[in-house]
Amino acid sequence: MIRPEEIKMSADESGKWGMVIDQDICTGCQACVAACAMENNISFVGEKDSGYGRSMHWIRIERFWEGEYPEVKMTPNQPMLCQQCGSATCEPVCPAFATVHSQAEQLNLQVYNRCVGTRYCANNCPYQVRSFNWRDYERPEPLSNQLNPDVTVRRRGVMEKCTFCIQRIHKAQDKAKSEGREVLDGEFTTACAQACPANAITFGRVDDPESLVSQLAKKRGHGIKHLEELGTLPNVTYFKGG
Amino acid sequence: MIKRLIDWLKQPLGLIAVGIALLAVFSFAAYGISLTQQPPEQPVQFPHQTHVAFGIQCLYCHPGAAKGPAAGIPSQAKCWACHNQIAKTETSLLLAPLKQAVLSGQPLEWVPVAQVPDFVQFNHRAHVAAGQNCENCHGDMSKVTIAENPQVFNMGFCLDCHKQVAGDDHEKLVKLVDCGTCHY
Amino acid sequence: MADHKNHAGHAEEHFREKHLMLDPLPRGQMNDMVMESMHTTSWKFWVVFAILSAIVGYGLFYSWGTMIAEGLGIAGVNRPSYWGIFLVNTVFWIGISHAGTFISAILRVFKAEFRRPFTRAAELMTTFGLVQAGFSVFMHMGRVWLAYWLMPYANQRMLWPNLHSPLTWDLLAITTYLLSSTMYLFLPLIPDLAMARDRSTGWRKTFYKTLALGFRGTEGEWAHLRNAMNIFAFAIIPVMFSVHTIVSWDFAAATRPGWNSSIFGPYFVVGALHSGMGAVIMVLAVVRATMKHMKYFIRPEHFDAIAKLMLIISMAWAYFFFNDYMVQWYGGDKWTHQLLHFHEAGPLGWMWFAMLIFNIAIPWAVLWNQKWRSTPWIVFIVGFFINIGMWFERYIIVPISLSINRMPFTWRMYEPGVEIPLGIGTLAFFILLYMGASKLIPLIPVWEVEEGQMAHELKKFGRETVVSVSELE
Amino acid sequence: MADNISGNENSGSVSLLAVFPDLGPAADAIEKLRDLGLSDDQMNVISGIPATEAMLGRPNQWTNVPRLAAGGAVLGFFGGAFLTFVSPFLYPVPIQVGTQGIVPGPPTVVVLFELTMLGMLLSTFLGVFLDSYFPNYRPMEYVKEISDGKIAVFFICPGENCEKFTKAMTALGAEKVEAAEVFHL
Amino acid sequence: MTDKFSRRDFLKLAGVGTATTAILTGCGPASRYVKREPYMLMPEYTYNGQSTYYATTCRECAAGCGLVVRTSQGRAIKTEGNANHPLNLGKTCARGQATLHGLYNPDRVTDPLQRKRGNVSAAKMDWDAAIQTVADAFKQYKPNEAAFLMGTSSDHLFDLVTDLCSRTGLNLPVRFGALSMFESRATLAKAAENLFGEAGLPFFDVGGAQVVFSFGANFLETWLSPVSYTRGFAGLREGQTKKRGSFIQFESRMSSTAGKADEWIPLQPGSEALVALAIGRLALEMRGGPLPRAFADIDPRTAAARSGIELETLERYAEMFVNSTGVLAIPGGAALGQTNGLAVAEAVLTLNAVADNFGKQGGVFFSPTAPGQEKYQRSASVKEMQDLVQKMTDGEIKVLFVHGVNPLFELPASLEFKKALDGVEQVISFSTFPDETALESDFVFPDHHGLESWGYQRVSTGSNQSALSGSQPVVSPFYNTRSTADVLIAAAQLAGGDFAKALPFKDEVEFLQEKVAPLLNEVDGYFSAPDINTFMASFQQYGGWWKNSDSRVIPNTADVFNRNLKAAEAEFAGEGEFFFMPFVSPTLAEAGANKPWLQELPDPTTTVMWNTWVEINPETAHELGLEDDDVVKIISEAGELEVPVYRYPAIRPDTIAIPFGQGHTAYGRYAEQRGVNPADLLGRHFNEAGDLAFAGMKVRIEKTGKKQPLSRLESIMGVYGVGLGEEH
Repeated sequence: MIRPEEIKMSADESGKWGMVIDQDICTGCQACVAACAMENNISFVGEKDSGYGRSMHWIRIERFWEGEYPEVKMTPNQPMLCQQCGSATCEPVCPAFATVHSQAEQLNLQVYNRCVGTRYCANNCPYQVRSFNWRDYERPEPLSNQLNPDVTVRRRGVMEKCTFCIQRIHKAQDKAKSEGREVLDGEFTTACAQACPANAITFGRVDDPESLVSQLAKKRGHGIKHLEELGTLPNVTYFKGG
Repeated sequence: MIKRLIDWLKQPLGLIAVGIALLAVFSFAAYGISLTQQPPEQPVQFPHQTHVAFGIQCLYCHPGAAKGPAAGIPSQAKCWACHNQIAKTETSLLLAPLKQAVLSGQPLEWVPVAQVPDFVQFNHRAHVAAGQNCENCHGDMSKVTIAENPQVFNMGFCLDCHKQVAGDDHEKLVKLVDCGTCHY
Repeated sequence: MADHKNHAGHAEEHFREKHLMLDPLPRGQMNDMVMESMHTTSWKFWVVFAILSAIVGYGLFYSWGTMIAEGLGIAGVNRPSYWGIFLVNTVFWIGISHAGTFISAILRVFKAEFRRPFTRAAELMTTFGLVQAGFSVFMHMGRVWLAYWLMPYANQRMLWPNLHSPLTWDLLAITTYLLSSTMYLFLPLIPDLAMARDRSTGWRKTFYKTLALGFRGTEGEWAHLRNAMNIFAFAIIPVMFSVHTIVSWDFAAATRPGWNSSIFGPYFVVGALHSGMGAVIMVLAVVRATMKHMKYFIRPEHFDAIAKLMLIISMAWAYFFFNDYMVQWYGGDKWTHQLLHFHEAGPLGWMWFAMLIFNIAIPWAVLWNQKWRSTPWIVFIVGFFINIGMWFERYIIVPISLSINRMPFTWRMYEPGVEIPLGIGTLAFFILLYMGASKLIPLIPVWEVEEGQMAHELKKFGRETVVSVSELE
Repeated sequence: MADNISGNENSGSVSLLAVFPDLGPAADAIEKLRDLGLSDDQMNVISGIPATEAMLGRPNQWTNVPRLAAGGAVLGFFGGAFLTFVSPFLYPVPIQVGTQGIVPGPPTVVVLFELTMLGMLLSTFLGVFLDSYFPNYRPMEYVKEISDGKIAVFFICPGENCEKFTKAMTALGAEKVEAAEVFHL
Repeated sequence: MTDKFSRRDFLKLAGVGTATTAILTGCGPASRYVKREPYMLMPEYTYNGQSTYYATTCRECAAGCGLVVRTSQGRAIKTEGNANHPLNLGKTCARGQATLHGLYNPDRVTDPLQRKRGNVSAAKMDWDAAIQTVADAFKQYKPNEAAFLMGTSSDHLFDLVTDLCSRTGLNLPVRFGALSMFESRATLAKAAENLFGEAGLPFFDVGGAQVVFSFGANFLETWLSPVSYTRGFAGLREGQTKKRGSFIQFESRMSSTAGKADEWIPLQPGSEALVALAIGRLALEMRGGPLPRAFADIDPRTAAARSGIELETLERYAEMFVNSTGVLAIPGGAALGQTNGLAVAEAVLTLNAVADNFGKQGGVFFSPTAPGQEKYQRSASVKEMQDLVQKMTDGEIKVLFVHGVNPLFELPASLEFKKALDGVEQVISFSTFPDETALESDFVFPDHHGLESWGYQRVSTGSNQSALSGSQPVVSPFYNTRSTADVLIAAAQLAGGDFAKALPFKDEVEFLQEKVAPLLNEVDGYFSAPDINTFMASFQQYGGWWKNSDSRVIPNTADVFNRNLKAAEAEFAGEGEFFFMPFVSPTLAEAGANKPWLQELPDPTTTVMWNTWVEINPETAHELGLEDDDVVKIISEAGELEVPVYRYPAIRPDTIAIPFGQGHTAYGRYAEQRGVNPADLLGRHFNEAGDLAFAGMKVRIEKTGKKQPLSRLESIMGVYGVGLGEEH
């Protein structure tokens, strides 16, 4: 047992893993969405459910319109994914401790096997990035051969969300450890960042000032964090550009 | 009728009968539970102790344990490499399934013994690298034929060891008991 | 008993007609009336019972079973309305359950004498309403078979529930409330069960004998019972308030526009009483109309009294509603404004107006008139509208408010699916339980009525004869 | 305790049950019995309504219910305190949710309140059972008229003088005075 | 990434992984009596539970992006971009990611089949009989009675068939793909030929430019090589030149490419050439000096009037040409798919001359030809396809081999390919999937999926380097399929004679080795090797072979200014009041509809999933009394179809647009009976280069009174304010 004063409060910290997303060069091509689905064994839900707000995308690309024809403009594509908040509103409301803060990785964890499906976390997520397994979505044979063995396959009644590809984090850490070194910046990245043809997504250590994400954030300077005013301490920085 | 039955059951003899019935139910349940703990039927009654006695290292057949998440079952080619040089292979009834499988090119269908649920991401490599011996979890293979689980692989088993290994190192403890270390 | 009649000998005839308490019958006769009301069962009862059983079987158990097997996909919940009618019904049933406690505890504490004949009828609603609330909240869980994980016990891994979560408080509060309201239903029932025991044979005898626990009515038994009932009457009031307050915190504690409001606690409590009183008056009207001898026990004066309470509560609800609306309208951020606008002008804007009409306009228009208040069918209709209105209120708070959040890209309407049979199933189950109970449990607490009749007398002040009550305890 | 005095157990004495139609005569009867030399713990009143001790002129009934309630409340409070203050620290590393403290402030109050109330109400309920020896299905002295509103005064006459007691009771308006029927409840 | 050699004996792996069954039980209790099959023979480099990575080439389109496929226990788990590959530098598009859903699709053709045409049911055959059938077809018919219709990938099979045909006198194979139809590649090549004297695919250095004018080129979606052009776009924005470059798109409908533009100019369809020339002329006038012949005839005022663009706007753009360096103009997409497409292509390419960017950073180059390739080989234009169709209809073709293309779906219905098939005695399809054409074939001899196949693909554009992208099987074949190259080789051997001589190979790999052998002598390669076996090993390890240096070709621009340019406006066929604009779905493209996760990807502009929609300007919809999800009938001279409305705010009021990609009648459970195919509306109209004038139709709209809710990811309330109630 340890004493409460030893518990780190992430409010005082900057988080560990973070992302920088450049909306100016995001073309909305959906490569990240597909990559995420393939990496993380995300179910597809079919036409009816996906049109009824039940699609399981862990990352979605939002776009709005400004102005009227012919002066109409598409707002910069905005990939929206779990912001891995430092002070996440989803966490305290789970009655079963199924969504908790990882103190080792400073991520929001969703522990599938502990989830009982009250969906309170999803209601309380200001970013609306959690998706719920409304059914046991069919994955006809032999599609299951594609499933990533590093990621749990979720069944009905379980909440899920972007994990910042924690399986890749662990794999990289394991590899680094086996080689007796620290994880290098850029040694691995999330599936979305890896696929992005425009390199609009950069992933890395935000607590390391030398990392590419920190450098990018510094270079671009005027990044925004969504709904920061709610005090959620999100770890994804957006650059609108333009 | 029912009243008479109840009255009879209140007799000492009836009480004994009730006791015996309850005992039977409990033993049946216990037997059922113990059945689930028996090592499953395997295609080959693989004698682990014989192989260990020959001085074959665990990692010779299960090399994945040192390299990655899964220890793995050896390929039949690996079995055959030794066994086709052993005369007993031709005669032994025990080895007939192996011979048949190799010759017919059909894989043997082993039944996994040591398993964690799918929502647990277990990595052998990290555990071997941390100095854990195989028998810490899988028991002493020099004493069993078909592999058995000496303990149930539940979260308590994992966590107890993790806590013990972390000791006073707080940072290590945080890492080792983090939900996200195993569940994602 | 005859003495009491003599005491009242000077009273005006109409007082006796009007007041149950001034129209005493011998205890034995009242006992017989209550027993007879339980024993008399027409074929209509069984027809209704069978229909309701079928509805419960399909609506509740079959539909729920299907939903457990197939997942919540067959319901209408979606992103962003992760909670749908399930939570609407939960709040609604917890609201209904507030009436029983309000009547039997608060009115007992304040010695409102008109409560006496129908405390039991109201308490039954509390317990049965909470059962439905439990059904509704468990239904909405994605993996209800693991619901026991929410109980405060340490599992094999020493994982306790998260005490930060309003849902955990909810579970504790609802459990507390369900247990205590059941106990509070049972304690005053013991003497009546003893009475029924003394007057029945066969399986009913066994049933009542078992439940009466061997109660005789010795001084000690009465003293313990009285003490306990007093403690309950006082202690269950804060529990009742806390339950609905905590239910409101499920919403108010969330960082959502429209929900994050500090007035939600009392607003919900008053709303609960509003729908609860409406439901009590409906139940009483039905009981009075359908069960034998109930016209003696439940009289227009009781409807009058409850209806007065309804009017007051309706005003209080209007006050809290406006209070919430005003603050959100004035100080809310853009999302809150969007939500308020959506409530009124969105696709279900009619519901918002219907809510105001049913909850405010109709009670205010009808219940000021004593004659109307005293007419069971009129107050029945008012109660019905209030319940519809309050259900709408919860519908507006849960799925409609969930449709609007801070991510406009995800806004979406909610269309109920299997929630409808499930919801109807809970309603049918509530009625079914109540019907069953009305045939098994003395609906009228005879000893309380007798006690009240002993305490009441007519007294002359100058030329005027007035009712006077002695404090017996 | 008065509830449990039983003629059957005191061989040589007789239990009598005098049934009165109303409170007043019953109170008088108790006064009379006292005059006739019976102590308060040798008699009891069985009634269909909660007649208070004051109405009957009886000493105050001892009841443990309030004390048990208080005890239960304390237990409940400690149960709540265990959940809120202890259980979060039973993990190897306390689980962190959001940036709330390991022991959150206001939620603690909620949990403490609910569990205190639960403890109190449960123990009150159990207190009735304990104090009244519920459930109790053994044969007891009883007449069915009691649930019809009659007041029964139950007393033990010390054997030889029973006639005297019966007369006194009848004089005071007892509808019947008889050896207490052992009633299989 | 670990680089591992693949070995032939890898294919002999019998063991399928352990984890599949375990994973299927999901979060539930692990099933205790799972069976695990060990490898029969485990490759040395494999460890249980560890992933092996194989480099190969994506076959979802013809671009030829390099992939690294993560496999585990013999199953392909994830595709990732090959970071060494010069075309995509480690990146992929969504289709490349979803290629696994093609590999493990539940509806693949599992065995060789014989069927009565049009029947869904079919009899299974064995491969010997199948090869015999092919051999018989070779022998039975005269050489000019056999025809090969092939898709745009993969190139090695095309080479093999070309060798076979040229050595035996069979008709040379025809290549076609709907993507190249919508890209109007023939037009682009023809324009380049006219301007620079050499047919080839121009390479537009978007990344190095500062201002990009795109005339309809949807280079961020499916055009030529979307992955590499997207990288270029990122370069434009991030400013390789330290300045955020601007991007102006001329297009009647805002595509997702146009959505990224700083300015989207919804010009009058068909006036692109006018606009390009007008800008050029205005720029040249500002710069002073004599007007070259190319720009002499254009009147900017007329151009402004005809295109609906303000003259001031054109002048502003002209100023950009004068004042900026690195100005680039790209012709493409629907602008070329009009009757004046060639004129547009020439005008826009000529506009680059005003910026004088040929062969310079941010300018126009010729794409390097792939190693071993003499000159750019383009796939057939629709006009050339029409010739083939005519020959088939006339009964000149007796046996048709189809591979890698689904003409019944991809060709406009007005070409009547179905009718033409009736004139062919024997149709043999090598389709992996039960697509429409396979359903109308007599035989289906399924090829492996791309990830199970050997091969190579020439990178024809998008890369600075001359590159040959290599394929190798990353998993053993999942079904009883066989490589078409192997089938053809075996059939040729069986047929004997010229056929056996034409393909004197043991198998496909030997053929590949022969084809890549000349690269052994090339210098400046990414790797070199002393012998062919070592070379092949590296070829597999790195996923191809490419030159290290920039091998783009600078076009010969001597005559560019001095040509007469026609500033013709497009003609539109049909009576309707709406310009019809079909466009390729950026997520599905021509062959993605069978992959469930591609169906579930929201369209970048409309966020619609799993269906087809018609985009109509909200104003127009209002006038027509149409709401979202109302099903309308679109009628062209060639056909009609019913499709739900999407009120799209960024489309000209006189234009409607429908994505191409859905509307399959076969092609597996995820594609069938879903949406409509806009190609059904296209008539037989061509531009001067023979490409289909797919954007040259006019159509009518009729209400049907039906509703069909479109599945959108976006909220119609939150994005469009529909259903939120009137404003206060």
